[in-house]
Amino acid sequence: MFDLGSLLNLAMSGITFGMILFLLAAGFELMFGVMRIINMAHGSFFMLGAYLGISIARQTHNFLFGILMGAVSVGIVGLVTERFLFRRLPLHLQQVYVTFGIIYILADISKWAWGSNPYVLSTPALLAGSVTILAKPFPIYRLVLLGVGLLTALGLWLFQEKTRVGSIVRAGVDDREMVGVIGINIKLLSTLVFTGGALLAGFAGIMASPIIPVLPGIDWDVMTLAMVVVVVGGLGSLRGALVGGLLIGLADTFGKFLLPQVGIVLIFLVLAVVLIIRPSGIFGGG
Amino acid sequence: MERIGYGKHWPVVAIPIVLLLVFPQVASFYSVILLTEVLIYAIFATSLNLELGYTGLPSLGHAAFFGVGGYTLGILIAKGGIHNFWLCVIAAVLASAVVSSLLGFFSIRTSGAFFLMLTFALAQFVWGIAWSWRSLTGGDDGISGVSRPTPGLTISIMNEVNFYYLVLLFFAGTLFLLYRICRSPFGHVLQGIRESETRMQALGYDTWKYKYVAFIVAGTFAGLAGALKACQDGFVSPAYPSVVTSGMVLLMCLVGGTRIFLGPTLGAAVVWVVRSIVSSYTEYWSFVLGCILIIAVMFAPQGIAGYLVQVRGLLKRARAKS
Amino acid sequence: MLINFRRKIEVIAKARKDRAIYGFLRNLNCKEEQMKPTRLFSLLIGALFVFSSAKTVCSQPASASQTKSPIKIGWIGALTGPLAQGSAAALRGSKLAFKEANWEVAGRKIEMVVEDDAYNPGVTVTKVKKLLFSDKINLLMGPWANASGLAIIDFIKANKLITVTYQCAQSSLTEDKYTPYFFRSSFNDAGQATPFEGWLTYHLGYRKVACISLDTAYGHSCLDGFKKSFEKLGGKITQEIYTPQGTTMDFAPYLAKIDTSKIDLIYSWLTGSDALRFVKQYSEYGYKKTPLFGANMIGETYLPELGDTALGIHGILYYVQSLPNPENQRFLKMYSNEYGPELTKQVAAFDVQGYEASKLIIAGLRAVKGKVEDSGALMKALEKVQFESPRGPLKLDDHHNAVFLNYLFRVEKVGDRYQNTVLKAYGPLYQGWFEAGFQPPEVPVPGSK
Amino acid sequence: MHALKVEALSKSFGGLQAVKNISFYLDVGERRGIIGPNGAGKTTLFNLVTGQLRPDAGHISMFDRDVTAMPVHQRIKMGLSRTFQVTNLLPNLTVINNVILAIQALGPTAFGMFRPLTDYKELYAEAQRLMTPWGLWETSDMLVRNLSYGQQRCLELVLSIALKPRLLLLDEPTCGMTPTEVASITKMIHALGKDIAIILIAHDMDLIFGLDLDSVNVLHYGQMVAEGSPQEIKLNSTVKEIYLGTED
Repeated sequence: MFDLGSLLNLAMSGITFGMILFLLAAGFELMFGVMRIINMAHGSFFMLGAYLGISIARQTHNFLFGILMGAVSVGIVGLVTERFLFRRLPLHLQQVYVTFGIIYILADISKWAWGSNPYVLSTPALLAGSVTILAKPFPIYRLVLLGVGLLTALGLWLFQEKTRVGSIVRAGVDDREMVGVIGINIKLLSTLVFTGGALLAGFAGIMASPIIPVLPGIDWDVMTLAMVVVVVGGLGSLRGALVGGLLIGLADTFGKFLLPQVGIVLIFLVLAVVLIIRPSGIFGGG
Repeated sequence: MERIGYGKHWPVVAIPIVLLLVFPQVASFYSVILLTEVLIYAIFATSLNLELGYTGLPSLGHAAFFGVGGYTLGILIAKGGIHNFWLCVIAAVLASAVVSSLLGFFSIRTSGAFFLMLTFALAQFVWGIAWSWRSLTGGDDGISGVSRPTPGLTISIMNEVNFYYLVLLFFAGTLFLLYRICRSPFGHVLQGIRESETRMQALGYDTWKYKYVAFIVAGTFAGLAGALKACQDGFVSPAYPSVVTSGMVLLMCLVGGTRIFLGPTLGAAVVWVVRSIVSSYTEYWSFVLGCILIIAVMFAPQGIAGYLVQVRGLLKRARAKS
Repeated sequence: MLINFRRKIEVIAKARKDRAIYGFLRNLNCKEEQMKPTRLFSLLIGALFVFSSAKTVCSQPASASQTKSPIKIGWIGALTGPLAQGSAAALRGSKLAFKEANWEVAGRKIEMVVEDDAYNPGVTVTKVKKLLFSDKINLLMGPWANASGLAIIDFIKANKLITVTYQCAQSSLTEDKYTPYFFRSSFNDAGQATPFEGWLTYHLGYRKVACISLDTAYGHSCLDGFKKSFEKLGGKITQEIYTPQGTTMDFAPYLAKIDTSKIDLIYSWLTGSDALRFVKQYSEYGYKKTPLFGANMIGETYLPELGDTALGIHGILYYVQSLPNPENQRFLKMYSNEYGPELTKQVAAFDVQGYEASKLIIAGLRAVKGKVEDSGALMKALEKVQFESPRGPLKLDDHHNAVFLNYLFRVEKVGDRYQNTVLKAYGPLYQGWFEAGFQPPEVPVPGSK
Repeated sequence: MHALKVEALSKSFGGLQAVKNISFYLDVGERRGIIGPNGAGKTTLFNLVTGQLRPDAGHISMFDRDVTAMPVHQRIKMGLSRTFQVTNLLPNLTVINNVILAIQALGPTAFGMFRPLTDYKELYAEAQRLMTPWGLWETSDMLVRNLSYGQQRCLELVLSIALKPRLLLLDEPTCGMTPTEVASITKMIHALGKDIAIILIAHDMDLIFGLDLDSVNVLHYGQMVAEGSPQEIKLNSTVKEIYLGTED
């Protein structure tokens, strides 16, 4: 049972799951980093992305288009939210409360639109099967997920390090006052960042949907996961999102494998431990 | 601000109390049950507001203590076979005090959004325990058969009206105590911390200590609310400490108004009645709640109570003119 | 009302203009240009109207000659929350039966008040109180969840409220917690259905089984019931794996625990999204060599989503859509006329359970000429009711629990459509049949030539 | 006995060295000004002394007691008190409550949970004594956020005095005020008891010479570049060039 093959297999499952969590948390971290807002509705964006993506993919019979549009349309939702709700709210906490209301609203809208049956995005044939690694079959789609996650991480890193907007984002993460001082349109920046964050959440949702069927209630579960990852990784740091995601992904996988009786408490145990050692998360400043 | 909800507004207190006393005599049986629930949630929300409105600590994990209170009472009655009402309630309150002092120790270090997430995560932990510790909590089946013990004086509280009066008693007591706390020096220190923690430190206050005590007090009263709810339902389930409950009570505070003492009570009434009524007509009740929250946050940062106070101010002004 | 709102808002808006006079008005950390609330308020009101007019308090127009007072039936289920899909299906079924009876029994109109308990037992208690004391119902249908059943059973007893549940399989409700006011037309999990699954699994020749079930009270009692018969007969359960309900995103680690070399069958009681995730990952991770059994796991609702991955999986349940008996065909036809072909494709056990619960009530009421007030007579009548349900012949035992046939089926692809095909039928099954040493005989599948 | 003794104090944020190896001491009752252009590390120095920031290196001792590791509130209890450059009050509380919170800070009553604050008459008397001279008593029922800027600065000072300090740190008490307001603040500082040691951060020289201080330190890029009596500083060449350098 503990042969190398199954261990590797487990590890890879954990990492791929961690990648989903990373995609999810990255958007969350971006939003917080620049706008100092906790987007409680992040799970709802995840859910919405999956629903929209699946519907579009089924209409157009085009897998990639579905994924693309799923993400983009959630980005648009984010844009609208930021533009018409947050702009009018001076306090960060008020914005948090609004995102909280959005959870309730999106939950019912999507229930009204898609009912309460679970939906699965059916992958094209060449991604459907599984390959054998050390005599253990491993789903191809998860490998794709792994690649996409790593690419996204790389992309975000390049964006942050190399582009001007990226440097602003990083600056925002470090010190938003300074951003204001060096004369950057913080409003525009916020809109961009929130849209991007929402888009990432939607992307996570649609990418995950072949493995994780979407149905009502998943928004709360996902929000919980996102929060745990972010708190563990440290608020406002993309590195934190990646490390936190992988850590929770692996902990979840191996925890279930080694001591299944712990069940749902497990990731919260991890969380508690991290917090006792480092109250501000692994990469959290201060 | 300071003045709002304070001062000598005795009618604000007296009239509702009279109404609450006569209510069961005139109203329908079900509305009594509904109002009992509202009162319990009012205790719950007001306790949260000690953190949220007065100390400025937005907690999304307050249901944890509600749950601890409920489960303690439920376990004592259904499994422990203890049928002394007061004993069970006191035990429940103490248990939630202990748990809140434990969770507070970790969460108080942070503030603002960080605090929100941390309380949320810690509450999820409590929920997870309630769900997985089957032998004690019965998992998601919860604990049934929590029969209401008699509070003495040979008064049976199985009768919903009597139970209503008992809850009303607790409600009045809780609000009185919390009101005194809010007006006391301690309460003002909390408000000071809400306004500017660095300033309070510069004045020589050990703010951590004050916040911690506030957190424990709030948790304790939340536990009382949970115990009463368990009594009413005759049942406890993991829904008690769930994030949905935390969200609901946060919603109540925000809708009612966090800077006004009676705001959360008002919010509890509005939210719970809306939820009960709307959910009888459509399964899309949470949509309505969501809209109410957003509208409240955007157009009434002081909540419904805030609006009422303003309207009163306007009336005063109108009278002054004429 | 809307007008009043508007006026109030205008007053306040005006007041905000001269903040200087009233200091405290400044505390509204809310900017001037935000004050266009009339639009949003009307929007909220609008939303309220739209959604409240949406559905569910349904008292259908009945035939002309109406003199007697209507019979009020309360229907409660988990219409929101993780199991909303099943509850909604059951509700459709229940309504269908009453519609069939034209919402009328013995000249008395039938009214139905629907309540949602959001899968929260506490709410169930409140809502049932509301139904009884506020809506003054004569009968109650439901609840859905086992926990909800446990939560209200004492209340039902104390208030002599005749209740017919269409699901709520918690075994003790019709065993040690038995009360004459509680009827169950669905099934009893650990005391009736799942022991049969164990019994049949053994008699199909499987000896070493790995079990995976939900970490909920329902999941545990299912597995216990299975174990009860299977191990008694001499089978061996190599692994018991419990997974959290709904929140298990990834089943890979659980699958990794299963050592396929040591077992000859995997048995699963997962439902809903968990079933979907599990079955998909079961085939992706190449476990298909080991046969997989499940009950609700492969209900027709999920077949379209599962696609090929579910092919060849076996199931043991008391209903599958493809049952050939005429009553089922009639039911499906009626269903499709009422709710359209799309929903009909998804008809599974839940829809039928809702339907037959209503059928039971109607039959009982007919027997007492609609005198619902005479609860004693009504209860006697309900006990005697026997009828042909879509899932085959149905009646109640002395503890008011359904007696029915069970079926072995397999997922097959017929044309471009996936379906559960019945292979064998057994029964009829009483609760506690296994303890009684009863051997369920194989019987011809109802309606088969 | 020294009111304050700072030894080789250093603090840096990321790359930026805000305070570089600063040492000085302050006698009981001594009044010292600290001047220097923006970003010279003046406020950082204050934050280190009060304990809002922890130093990277060096020692701080008050009244011959090492306080380097002591949390803010304990230092306050030892007789330290400060004002903030950026007004830092309790905006949504009334003026009177701001003052009372300051008065009771060191008293035993602060943890009282049952008696309403309004019952503590002695606090109100004390508050009146403190507020009346500066015309704040009339505004006592107003919310602080509704006070004029000048009044807020004045209150800032009153709060710090209410703590009965032995060592008072004033961070640009007059920054951004009209001449008349400056005058009143100067008056307040003059009125302080002679036994109170004061460190006063100022951006402009005039204030320094306005209130005959005993000595002046000049900070530049986190370093102490000059120390001496106001007169000496006035004539000091480096100081001149720093200021000429920064004026335009």
